[in-house]
Amino acid sequence: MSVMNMIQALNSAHKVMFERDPTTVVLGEDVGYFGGVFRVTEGLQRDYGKQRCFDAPISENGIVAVAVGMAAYGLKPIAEIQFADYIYPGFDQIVSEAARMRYRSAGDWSLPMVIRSPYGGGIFGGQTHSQSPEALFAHIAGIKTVIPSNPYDAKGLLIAAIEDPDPVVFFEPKRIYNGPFDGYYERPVTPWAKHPAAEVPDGHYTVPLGKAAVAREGEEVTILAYGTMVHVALATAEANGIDAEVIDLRSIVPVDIEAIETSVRKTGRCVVFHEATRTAGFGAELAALVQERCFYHLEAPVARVTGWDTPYPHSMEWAYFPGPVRLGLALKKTLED
Amino acid sequence: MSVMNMIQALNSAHKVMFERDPTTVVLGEDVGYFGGVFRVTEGLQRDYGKQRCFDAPISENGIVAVAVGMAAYGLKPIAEIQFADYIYPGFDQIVSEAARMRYRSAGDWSLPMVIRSPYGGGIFGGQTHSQSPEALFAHIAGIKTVIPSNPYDAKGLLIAAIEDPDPVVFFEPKRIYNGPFDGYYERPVTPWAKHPAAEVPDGHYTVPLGKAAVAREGEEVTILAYGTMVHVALATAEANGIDAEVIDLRSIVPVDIEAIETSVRKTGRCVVFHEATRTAGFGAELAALVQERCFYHLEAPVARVTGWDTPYPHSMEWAYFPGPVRLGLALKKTLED
Amino acid sequence: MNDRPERPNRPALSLHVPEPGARPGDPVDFSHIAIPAAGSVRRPDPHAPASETHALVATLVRVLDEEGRAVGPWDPKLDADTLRRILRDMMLVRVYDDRMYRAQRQGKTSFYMKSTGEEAVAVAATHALDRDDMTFPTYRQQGILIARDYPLVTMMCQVYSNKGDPLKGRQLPIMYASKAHGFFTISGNLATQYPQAVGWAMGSAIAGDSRIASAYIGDGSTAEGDFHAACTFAGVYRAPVILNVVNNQWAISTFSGIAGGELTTFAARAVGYGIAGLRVDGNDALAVYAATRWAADRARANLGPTLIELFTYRVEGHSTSDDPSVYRPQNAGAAWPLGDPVERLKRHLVALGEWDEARHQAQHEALDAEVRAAQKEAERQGTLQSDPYQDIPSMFEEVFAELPWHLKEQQAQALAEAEAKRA
Amino acid sequence: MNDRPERPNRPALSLHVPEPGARPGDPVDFSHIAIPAAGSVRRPDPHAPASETHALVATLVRVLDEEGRAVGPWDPKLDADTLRRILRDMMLVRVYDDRMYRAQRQGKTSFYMKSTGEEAVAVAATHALDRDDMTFPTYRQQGILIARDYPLVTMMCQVYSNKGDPLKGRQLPIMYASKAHGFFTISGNLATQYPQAVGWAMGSAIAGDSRIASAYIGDGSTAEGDFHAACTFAGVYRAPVILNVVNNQWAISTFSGIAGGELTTFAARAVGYGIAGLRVDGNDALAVYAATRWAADRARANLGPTLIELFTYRVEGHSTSDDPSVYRPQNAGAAWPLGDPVERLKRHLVALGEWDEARHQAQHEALDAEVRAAQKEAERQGTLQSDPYQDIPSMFEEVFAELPWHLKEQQAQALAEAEAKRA
Ligand SMILES: Cc1ncc(C[n+]2csc(CCOP(=O)(O)OP(=O)(O)O)c2C)c(N)n1
Ligand SMILES: Cc1ncc(C[n+]2csc(CCOP(=O)(O)OP(=O)(O)O)c2C)c(N)n1
Ligand SMILES: [Mg+2]
Ligand SMILES: [Mg+2]
Repeated sequence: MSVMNMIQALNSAHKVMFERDPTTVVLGEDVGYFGGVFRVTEGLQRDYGKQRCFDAPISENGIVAVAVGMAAYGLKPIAEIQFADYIYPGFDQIVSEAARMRYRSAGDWSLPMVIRSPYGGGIFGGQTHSQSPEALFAHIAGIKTVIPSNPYDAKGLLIAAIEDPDPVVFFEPKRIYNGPFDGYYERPVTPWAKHPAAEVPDGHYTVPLGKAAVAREGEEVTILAYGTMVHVALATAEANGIDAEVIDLRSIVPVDIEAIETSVRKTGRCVVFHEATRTAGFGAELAALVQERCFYHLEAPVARVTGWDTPYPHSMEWAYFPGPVRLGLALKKTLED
Repeated sequence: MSVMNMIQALNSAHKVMFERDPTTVVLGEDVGYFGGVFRVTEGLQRDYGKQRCFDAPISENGIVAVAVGMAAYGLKPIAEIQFADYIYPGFDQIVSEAARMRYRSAGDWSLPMVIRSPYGGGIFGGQTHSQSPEALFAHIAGIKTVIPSNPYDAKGLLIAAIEDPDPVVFFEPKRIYNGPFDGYYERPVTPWAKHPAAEVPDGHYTVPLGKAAVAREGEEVTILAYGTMVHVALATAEANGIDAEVIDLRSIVPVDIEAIETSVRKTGRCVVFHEATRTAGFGAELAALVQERCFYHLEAPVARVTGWDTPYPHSMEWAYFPGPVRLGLALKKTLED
Repeated sequence: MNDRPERPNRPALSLHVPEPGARPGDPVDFSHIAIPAAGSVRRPDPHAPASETHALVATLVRVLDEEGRAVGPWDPKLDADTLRRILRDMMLVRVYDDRMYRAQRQGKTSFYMKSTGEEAVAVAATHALDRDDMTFPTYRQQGILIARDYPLVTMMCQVYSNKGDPLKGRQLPIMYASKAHGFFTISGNLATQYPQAVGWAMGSAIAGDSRIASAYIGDGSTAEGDFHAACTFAGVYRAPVILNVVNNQWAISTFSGIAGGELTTFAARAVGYGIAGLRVDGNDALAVYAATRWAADRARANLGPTLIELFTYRVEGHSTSDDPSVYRPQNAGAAWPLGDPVERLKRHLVALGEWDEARHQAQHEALDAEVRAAQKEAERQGTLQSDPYQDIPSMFEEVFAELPWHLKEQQAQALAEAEAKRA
Repeated sequence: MNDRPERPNRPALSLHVPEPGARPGDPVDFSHIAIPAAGSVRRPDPHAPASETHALVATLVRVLDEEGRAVGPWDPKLDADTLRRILRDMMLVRVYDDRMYRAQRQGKTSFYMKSTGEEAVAVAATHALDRDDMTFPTYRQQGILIARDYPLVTMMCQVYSNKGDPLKGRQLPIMYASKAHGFFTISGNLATQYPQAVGWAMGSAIAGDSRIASAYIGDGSTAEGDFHAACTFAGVYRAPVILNVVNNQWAISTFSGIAGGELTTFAARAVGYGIAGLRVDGNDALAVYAATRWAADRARANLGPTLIELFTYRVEGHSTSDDPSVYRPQNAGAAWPLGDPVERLKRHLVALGEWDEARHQAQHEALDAEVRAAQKEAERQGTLQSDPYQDIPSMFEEVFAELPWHLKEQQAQALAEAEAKRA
């Protein structure tokens, strides 16, 4: 056990897997000697050599494509996309290739590969260092999509993703790399050290893909969240004295439908909460699922609290970010309805 | 007025605009001398010259990118992507560039451009000539997405899209290019000639973006559909003797929320119907919207009838395609609930 | 056109749109095609610096001369059995193509693509590789499977999407896949396989393996970003991969000028990436063999990739969905000055005294009979028209290794729907 | 690693991963950089076939020699006023960069990027274009705006995301945009502007206009598919565009070898596309000017694109988020053998008798005062830290030309939220 922030936990997951499995390989822009712009791959090249961890040309398309090829060969590549906002040049190789390979070859090839990428806003990154494109991947059959919210999960989920026989897109909310940001941006930053989930085993363990966690038990309303928003949800419930049950989905595909149903059946109310733009976001899927499956338990419509349907504006970051005020207003309305 | 199938109507839209507006330009794979693999651009190069309509290298990325550049210059480019399944290499230029240009330049640049693409299944095209990726575009702020269901609308919507000051993704359900397919694949194909919407004005007219049409009035249940599915919905209602109101959305962004609310308030029940894979499809957005806005009018959960969350399999096309049986079962269940 | 300034001193620009030399109705004219004499191109050492190949990218490596003799430094000096095997495989590809094309025309399946005139680029190249090297083909290298003895019946079952289809009816006809035969699963999306091959080769290098990869792409498809990614990564990491460009001069209705073919050769791209490059007469099986072997030796010596342009001609339509007579002169293929790869290899064997017209005829008949027999057997397992692969539960399998809850639910729903349809 | 076959006769492969010559702690060593003498490279006619430039892609067009004389066929023979103007603009860029860097360090904004050592590639090139040609820059060509007299205060307001920011606080600092100044809106996504520039130039050609486009890309970013699309489309349609590659040898922490720089020059890519290519000393303002003018003349004559590699060195860190001392030797930039563009042009003017140390010093002070005054004025309109652009309704504007219903609703919601925050 060590106290780790999220970067350290992700770095530890890499090291554990590099030790256990010689077929694991890391590639991406600046991941080698430098250790990645967020330092997640720090020390890998130094300790395991350039054939296990190396810099890639600035071609997200190429990075994903050669990772596909390496996985087809029999390696377990872990590709870093420097920011999720830059994943689109690799979109075709993810959607048309990585996601389809097992199916179209009827199992002759499978692709145990992970595409990691820092994601989300809250660091004044402007419109091209702040995006949350998870819904685009959720819509693609054949891809699993995972989003951790704390160091313990980050390490366990990343190891599970690396060990998973199918391609996994792994988004790391960069705003909580160093501390569990609760959305109160005016307050001083809390480091992970004070958070129980910063207690991370040094060795191998997994957090299973497709299983949610109950981040807070509650009776009045269910909040479905993932990543940074889990912390915002917890803080908002607290601040407003609302007895919310906060479900940390951890994976969005497959999503833990049991956990969702159990909670919503109990509370009868549901707020879906994410940072991505609203229209056709993953919150739409969650709202659709909840009303399909818990309709007769619902006492109010499922509400969505999300980023706006605009790019992420640099100077108005906090007016864009779905923080405690936006969530608080929606919770109150949902409880009144 | 002439009787036109959808291809002829789309071709006519091009010709009307080529006549009226010398800044309109068409580019795409095989669109020039040959007139496009579906013949939508037939005759344009012959009649307007190679500088107005020309073949492009096989680079969807390049096609979108140079269209962005041409629109930035001041032309109105209409880019054809040969199949919607091949739009992904151009995804970055659409999402990060076309969609963002007006916003990020605070209006200094705007991009009046259209990206047209044949889409959807039902022609035994297998997994890479059958996809319906509209939800991916609906999630992107700054892009309008349009899907016509008949020749009259196809022409009017395409002209509106070309005249629109913002980038429009225009998906053409290829299964209904030649006739209004109702999902009964065992039956002989009906040509457009017999359909009232095949009466198409020869000259200029528009069908406004963002406005739905009531394809069938009804009292029992609302079916929200677009493209090919409009015809399947009509036939299913008929076959099952269900008094469904079928709304043809025509645009999914912006979506005609008034038409949706009006109908669902009236019927109290709603089935959302599309061919795309289900999870995080546009149906999720529709279901979310309907339950958010019509919750207290709903007598049953909003149901989704969609393609499966798998690639589109070649030989099991009709087991994949959301046909009248799938819709019929869902309608019955929704009416019973 | 908005805010166009007045600049009287500047001449007006105009857009150049390349146009092929001949359209329907025009006479076929290949006189602009420069054809160096067989044997005239030097052969650098496979271990030489890449730059030594750069003088060759505008010429054409050719071995078989007009009389069917193998001449010059690129002659791979194959024994007669190997030559006969290559000839037989090419003939088989052609017979197979003809039968399957006809089957599609008879409505037995939805789609087919022939490789007529391009048999050498797949067959001869495959024989120059090790059996366990991995190939990353396009839809036009069915010859690789045939060269590696993939069962004809299974190929046909794939084309028919029937019960015997190893791909469970999921893929469009001709999108074969067989790991055991070193034939990567074909994608409907052009060019994607190219950088994947590079990744596979990088994997082989990382693992300290000795197997190499061989990738194919069409002239038209070189315009995709994937081509650039492949060349860039292959060069940077010296990946043991052969990057073949099959320049058959057409991409559906679009001639290679729209892919940049007016400006230089496709082999010249190698110069820009600083990697080895060769330009080869793709209708000359011996030249194809020799160039492939050269590139394979180089890759195995850890010296990295070679870009090989295989210059050939698409004799038939793009696919069964295409009619080339509406965009190019009829029978352009017959006039192609580099001839037919089958005829040229046949003439060589005959010139060697290792083959004759009678044996050729007999072999053709034997292959025809073999293909017909295979077709019968395949059709016993159904066709797309009569009895396609239909297994509802399987539709949901292999999306992932295991079915998640939502696919299980959808699987059940699909079964209920099938039940309702029967009712 | 699975199913790896036993092949004792084949040697094991291994992956080559390029590595820069020196890492922190190592001595700086640029001895491998070949530097041809100024004036030694011939100058083809701008109307010559592209292939005539191909012999030049491995050399370096240089005009200013070690003594500050302008020599050889590429000397653009500029008058002293133009030379002084270029010098002044480069000096201003440097002073501006220093002030804004400092402002970021003081917490007044979130981010900044300097162009130290690369001033010539933006400034000199811009002066070689017409005022109404359109440029498609990266984030490192602030020199274009300065060369076109964009107001310094407005630039700073953009950097501060304050009330005066013409981009309404939407863009990261340094992502300027100004149509009126022919400066295309900068994207955070690398390389996307490159094929857009080609499209703009195609548009100009289609419209019969005479304006051309000039695009920039970094060495690292050439690996993106957009680079390939740009070169392909520009070549095919002979687009009137200048395709500049600023090879400053670094992409954040990654040296140019990872983009293919170990294998050949970036200018050599021109050979592969069959387009004109030049390789230029990017720290030599006269060489940059001359090459740009050559390419502009060529483009205006409807002869198509030129790829220009501008060979330079990124003297400072990638951005304020970067510390280069952790991945390369300290002060590598100071040892760069091609010197400093400002110093070199200054020496030239001095050698001509058109400049002297005192004027230089006075100009530096005047520019410094100008920038400080501008900064004060800009800061009066706020900084990101103290008083950023804040206008909730505007956040929803210009997503589309008109607000659709859902954005209107969200706008109202955002206003209600702002209200609740105030409460
Ligand atoms: C990404 C993508 N874009 C477009 C297509 C449609 N398409 C299929 S084959 C083809 C032409 C390919 O030409 P070429 O690469 O020269 O190969 P050839 O058919 O001549 O062997 C096109 C445009 C596709 N399959 N994938
Ligand atoms: C598509 C994309 N991928 C990655 C990044 C992150 N990134 C920003 S700058 C940079 C390095 C660019 O290097 P180069 O092209 O050489 O330009 P330079 O910074 O040296 O001017 C990277 C990787 C990005 N902005 N966009
Ligand atoms: Mg071709
Ligand atoms: Mg650089």
